[in-house]
Amino acid sequence: MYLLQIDWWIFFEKLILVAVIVTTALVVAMYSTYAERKIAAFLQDRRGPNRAGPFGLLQPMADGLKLFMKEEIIPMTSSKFLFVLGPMLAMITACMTSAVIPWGSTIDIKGHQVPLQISDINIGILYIFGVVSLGVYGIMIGGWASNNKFSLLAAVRGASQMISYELAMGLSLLAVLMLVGDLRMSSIVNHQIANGWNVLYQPLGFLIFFICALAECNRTPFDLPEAENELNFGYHQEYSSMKLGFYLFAEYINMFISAVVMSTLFFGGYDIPFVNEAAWGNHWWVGLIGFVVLMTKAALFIFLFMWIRWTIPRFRYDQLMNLGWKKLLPLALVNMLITAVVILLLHK
Amino acid sequence: MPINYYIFLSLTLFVIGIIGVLTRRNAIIIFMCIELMLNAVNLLLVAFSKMHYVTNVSKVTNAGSDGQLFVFFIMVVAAAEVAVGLSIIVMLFRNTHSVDVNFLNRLKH
Amino acid sequence: MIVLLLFLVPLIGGFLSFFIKNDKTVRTWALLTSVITLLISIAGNTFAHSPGQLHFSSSWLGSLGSSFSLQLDGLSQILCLLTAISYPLILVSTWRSSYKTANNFFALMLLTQAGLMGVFLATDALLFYFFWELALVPMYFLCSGWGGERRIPVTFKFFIYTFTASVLMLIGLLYLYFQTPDRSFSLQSFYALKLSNDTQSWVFWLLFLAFAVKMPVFPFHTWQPDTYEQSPTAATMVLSAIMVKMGVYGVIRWVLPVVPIAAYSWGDVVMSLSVIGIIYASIIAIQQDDFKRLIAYSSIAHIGLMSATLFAETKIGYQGVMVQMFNHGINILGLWIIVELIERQFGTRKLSQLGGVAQKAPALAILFVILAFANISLPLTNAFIGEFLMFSGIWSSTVTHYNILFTVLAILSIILAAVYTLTAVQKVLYGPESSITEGTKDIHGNEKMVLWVIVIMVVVFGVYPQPLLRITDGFVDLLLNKINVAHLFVK
Amino acid sequence: MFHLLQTNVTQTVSDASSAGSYFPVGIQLLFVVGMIGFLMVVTHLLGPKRHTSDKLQTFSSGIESHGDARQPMAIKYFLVAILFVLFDVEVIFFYPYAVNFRGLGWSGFWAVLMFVAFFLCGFIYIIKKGALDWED
Amino acid sequence: MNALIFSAVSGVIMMFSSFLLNNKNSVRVLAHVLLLATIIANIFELRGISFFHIDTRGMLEFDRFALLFTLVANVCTFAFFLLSSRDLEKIGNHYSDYFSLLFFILAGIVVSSSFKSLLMLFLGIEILSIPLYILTGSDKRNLKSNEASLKYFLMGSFSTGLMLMGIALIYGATGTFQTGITVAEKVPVLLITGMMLLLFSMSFKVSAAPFHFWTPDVYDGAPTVVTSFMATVVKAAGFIAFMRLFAEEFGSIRPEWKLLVGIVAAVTLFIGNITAVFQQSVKRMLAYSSISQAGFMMLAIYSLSNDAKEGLILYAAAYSLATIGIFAVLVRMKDYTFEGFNGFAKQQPFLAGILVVFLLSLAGIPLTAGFLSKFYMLKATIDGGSLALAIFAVLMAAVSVYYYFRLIQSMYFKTGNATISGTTTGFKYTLAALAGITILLGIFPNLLTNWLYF
Repeated sequence: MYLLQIDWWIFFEKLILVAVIVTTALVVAMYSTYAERKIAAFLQDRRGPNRAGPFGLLQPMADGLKLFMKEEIIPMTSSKFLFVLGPMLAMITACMTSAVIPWGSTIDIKGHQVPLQISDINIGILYIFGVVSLGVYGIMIGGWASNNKFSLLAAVRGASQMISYELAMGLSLLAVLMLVGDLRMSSIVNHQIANGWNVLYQPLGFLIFFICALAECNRTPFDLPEAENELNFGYHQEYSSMKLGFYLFAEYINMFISAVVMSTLFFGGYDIPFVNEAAWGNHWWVGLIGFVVLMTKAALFIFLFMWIRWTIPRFRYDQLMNLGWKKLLPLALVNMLITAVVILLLHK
Repeated sequence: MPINYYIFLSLTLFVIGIIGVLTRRNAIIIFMCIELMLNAVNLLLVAFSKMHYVTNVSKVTNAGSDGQLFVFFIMVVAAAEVAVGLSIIVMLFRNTHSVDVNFLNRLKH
Repeated sequence: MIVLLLFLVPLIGGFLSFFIKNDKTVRTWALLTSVITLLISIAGNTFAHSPGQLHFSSSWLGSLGSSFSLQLDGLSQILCLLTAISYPLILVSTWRSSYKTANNFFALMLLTQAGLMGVFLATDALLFYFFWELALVPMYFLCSGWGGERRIPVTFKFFIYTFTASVLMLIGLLYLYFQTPDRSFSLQSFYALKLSNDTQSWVFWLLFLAFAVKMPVFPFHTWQPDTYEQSPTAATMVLSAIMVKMGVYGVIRWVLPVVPIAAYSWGDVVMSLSVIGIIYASIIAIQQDDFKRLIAYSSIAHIGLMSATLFAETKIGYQGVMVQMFNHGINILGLWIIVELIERQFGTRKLSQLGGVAQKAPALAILFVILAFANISLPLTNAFIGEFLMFSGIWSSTVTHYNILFTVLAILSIILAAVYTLTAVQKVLYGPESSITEGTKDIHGNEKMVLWVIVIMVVVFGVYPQPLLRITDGFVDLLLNKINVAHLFVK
Repeated sequence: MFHLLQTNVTQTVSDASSAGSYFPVGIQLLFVVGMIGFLMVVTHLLGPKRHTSDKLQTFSSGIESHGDARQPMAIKYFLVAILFVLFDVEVIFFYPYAVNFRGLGWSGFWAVLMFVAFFLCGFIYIIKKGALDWED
Repeated sequence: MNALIFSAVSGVIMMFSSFLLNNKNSVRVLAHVLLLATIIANIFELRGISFFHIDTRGMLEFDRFALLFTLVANVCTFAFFLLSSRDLEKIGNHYSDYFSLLFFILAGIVVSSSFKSLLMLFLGIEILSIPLYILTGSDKRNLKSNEASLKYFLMGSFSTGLMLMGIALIYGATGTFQTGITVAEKVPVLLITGMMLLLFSMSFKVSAAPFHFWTPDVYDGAPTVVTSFMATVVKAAGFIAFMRLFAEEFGSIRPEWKLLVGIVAAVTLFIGNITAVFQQSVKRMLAYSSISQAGFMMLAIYSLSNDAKEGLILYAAAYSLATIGIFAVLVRMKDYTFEGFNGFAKQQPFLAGILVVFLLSLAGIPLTAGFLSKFYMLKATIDGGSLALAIFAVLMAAVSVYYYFRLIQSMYFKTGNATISGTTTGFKYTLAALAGITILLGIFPNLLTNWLYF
């Protein structure tokens, strides 16, 4: 058996990296809920959670604990297996996305090169797309398994919304790929370190991508699947305890990941603006600084998401679909073609 | 891994697909089995493509690339078939409220 | 050129007939066409002897190795003459039969004639096959469209039988085509073939089957009585007077010279079958009450004799066959006319219901009796010449060891023929009048004229057969030459 | 025999064009599935279990639910799904182009322009046909 | 290339014509004009003038065989348009879309008849099949149409799967998709397996037994107009592709498959003919007859000679014209059973006469194109060395006479009141022209086959 001839060092290295990154994502997601409530309170001139711990900082823990301890209800008319599978799938896909994101530059630990990236596969960006697309299954299966008209309707809505925006998202990315000429996440970042951030060259592309990211994460103004006033609670209204928690969590993880992806694709990833980090050498703290920088950028995006949530009202469904299909899709296509022409012209 | 592993894997998938097509009654499952067959082929083509690349890389430029090209076309055609097939199944479902293919026997009379 | 006209005149006349809606006009037109054909045929037989007039060849389907070539030699002459003579007679004698959509009827009749002429003239195998089917298809429509009550299944059986056999013949011809060195369907190339004995055997059966069905030879005859019975009289006349000769013709033209060894080795089998057929058909005929069926079975017996003689391979026999083909056509035509007259007048063909016609219809009686004599082949009738020659032919045959047995059995058929024919004559003409035959009227007009013409021919060729023998003399020599050469080759 | 997946993992994990680079992804998948499965089991064990028949009904704002929820719904959703499949595959075609377009130059551009033209043909067609109209 | 681009663009134009033209008549006229333009463009290419110069990288080769078949297919389609385009209206509202689908099918036919690469074979077959799935189910409210469509779709995709696996295995064995492989003495097992799979899947597509079982149901269930098209032009195209595939790709391993193809041909002939005999509906009879005719066309693949090539083209033309003609009348009949035709000749003598020509042609009676095409097949078969197969084939042809003539009997010799609606003078003249072509080709096949060489 060839497969067992594994270099165990690399196995543990990757395992630790995975654990760190997944935990980070979970923690960030947890505190996103806190941030969401705090920001909502701030924008609405309230105080938000402030009892559990200082400034209510322990509130997410309390919430999580509560979800853990709640009674688990699986409605009689539902499909049991799918009912359990749905939230797990949502969670798994949310956690898997982070695998190809470069969290920082390669660091040197006692002569051993450790990249702060779980895997630098050569079709990184397609991997992200693929895994994100799978997220639809979580929603769809959950809504279907519940056997509740509202859930099902919400799930179908959510699914068709997500797939619709995926088209425009994919097209808007093309222009970035044309600039970089590679699908690997690391080369996208390196290209930006060398040539400046993509957002400078692709403002329109970024805008489209950003809007699509909002829709993909079911964030306001595109949170149609969870439109409380139309659909009770959305596709997960039959869920309780940690299964509900998974759905909610998955959404926040997705938000975090999309913030990271946007930072990586358009805002230089772990690149610090106006600074030439390469000159600092190959120390372990350089990688950490990169990581912090990336997290900062992501935090800004998360803040933007939340700001938008409390600023812009929800779309109507037909408006949503029209925006996605009839405006963003052609716009992204045109953006791609223009980019191609310009690059070809400059190239000659 | 030797190429035979790939051949066996995709043939297995393919045969599973065939058995599914021949034995299942639900149109959607039959349809999924057909997709499974197509994907088994895709897998095999990519494996062969790599194999021919390895053997011919010194002799031919773009050795084995046509196999991957073929996969693209299969994907496109599969997508078109999905579109048409799902439309047909939905159409039928709206008329009969069933996706069981047993009814197909009715045509014989 | 004459050969082409022989085929083209009925063809074009037939096509035009489709568009003539008036009943009288179309009859006249058809008659006119057939008379012209007759004139051309006579011209071909008498004063046209230059090869340019008796041959026609034009390139057609060259890529398939086939050409449009026609030829009027002795064998063709006699059969074309038969066809050409029969048609006016048929048309005149059935002048009073009324047909729905007469234009289609006459058009199909003429198309059949064109097909028949083509079959007798073609010297290219593929062309031969074309004409073979061209004669068959309109005939099918004729029988199915205007026949009796059970016409549809009966004629369909006829068609399927013939068609199946003919496609097998096609395969046989195709196989021969592939054996020719120049990849050609022409008769000459086929004659030049030297095939192995085994090959000859099954090619023989492929080809012979089609002709055997058409003639018909004993086990393949089942379609015939029904078809004769159910077809409209005019079509029956064409079928029995001319079409069955296609089978005989086919054997002479396409089987004997092409696969002589097989013809030799299978000769006994075929002759046995034929002789069995003769006896069998005659016995059945004796038991028949339906006049049409009686004549049908009698026809099987007569044809059986011809097919037996074909494989005796003697000159005298072949001459007999040639003459008899013509004479049998004429005779049976006359008999059908009689049947038609009786059926039209009395509304039945059942012999048991008829009787005492002779007294009220003397002319009919005389003509009927003469034709009956011809059917029994009494001396001084034309059939006597043919049958006598054929008996002598079988008797003197050197290719079979059973020649005497065959001859004796075959001659038995004359006695049997006398039994059934004379019984029919007696039942119809003599005896007590039945309720049906009370108001019998004699024949007159065109039927009478036609019957007289036929009877005159019966008698004339009965005492002076030389013209017919002369026509075929040269051909028979050639034929025997080919077959005998092959026998030498065997040894 | 052809060793397609070279199993010297250390080398191949960092080699992006090798199947070995998916090895860490596999590790992550195992990790994540394990973690989530564990959490599922834990929450299953921790929570109280006091089922009543009312509780096990489907919840729809207190209104009694009627019949099966899985009934045919608006065809529009199916339509979107089907269109997505088609267009998504067309989008996939752009990816190899986008990566290689510098090498393909103008000739490649014209080819892609033609492809885009067909893409647009289909796009305009579905819009004209009203496949994307939601107010009816 | 001309025909390919013309028909593809025509398809797109027809797609949009419904937005620009609000009148069904103008849509129809447009379709006719576009098809005519395609035909003319194709004739130009046959005469050596190609309007487009596109590098197909050796994947397509527009040789005379392909071009001629394209011409035949287009002309038959044109006849189909002339005869039946009005009946397309009855299926549903998307009139112009049906035309565009038909044009796409034509494009698929061009690709599948001129491929030089297995990729193009696959694409051609699919371009041709997928619109057919839609057309089969285009009568949306009719359950039979729906079911036929689903069945056709599932069977078609299944056979596509087989085909792809076959192609993949061949690729594995040879390393190329281009046809014209050369094999060493020992034929690789992958190649043999691939060849078998391709044989099966192509048999599926052309409904050769034992893979024919979908055919009668699908042909019966589909709207009659569509059946008319798919049973003729499309099926013929399948055979052209089949022949090209086996001549060019597997020509070098002929001993491996010859017997198998022979058996398939014989079984197809047998099953098609015998089951056709028992049908009561003319439509189903034609479905089975299409299977039996497929058996005859299989003979061309069995023998793979020049004769077979010429014959296949002729067969395609003869069979398509005759069947399209019969279907055009059948569509307008009230009753599709044999009894429904009783007394037809009395009421419509002209149409009945023409139908007889078509039926004779299908039955293979001389002086019709049907005979000569069968003749070519037999000739090729005997040349290919199997007299037994040829004999079996003609016996089956004799069986086929039974059911074709049954229709003739109904029309001519049985009394009844067959009802037909909407026969215009133009319709009759078009049918008469088709009958004329059938007879003309039956007498001078060179008019068609010579195009292969000059």
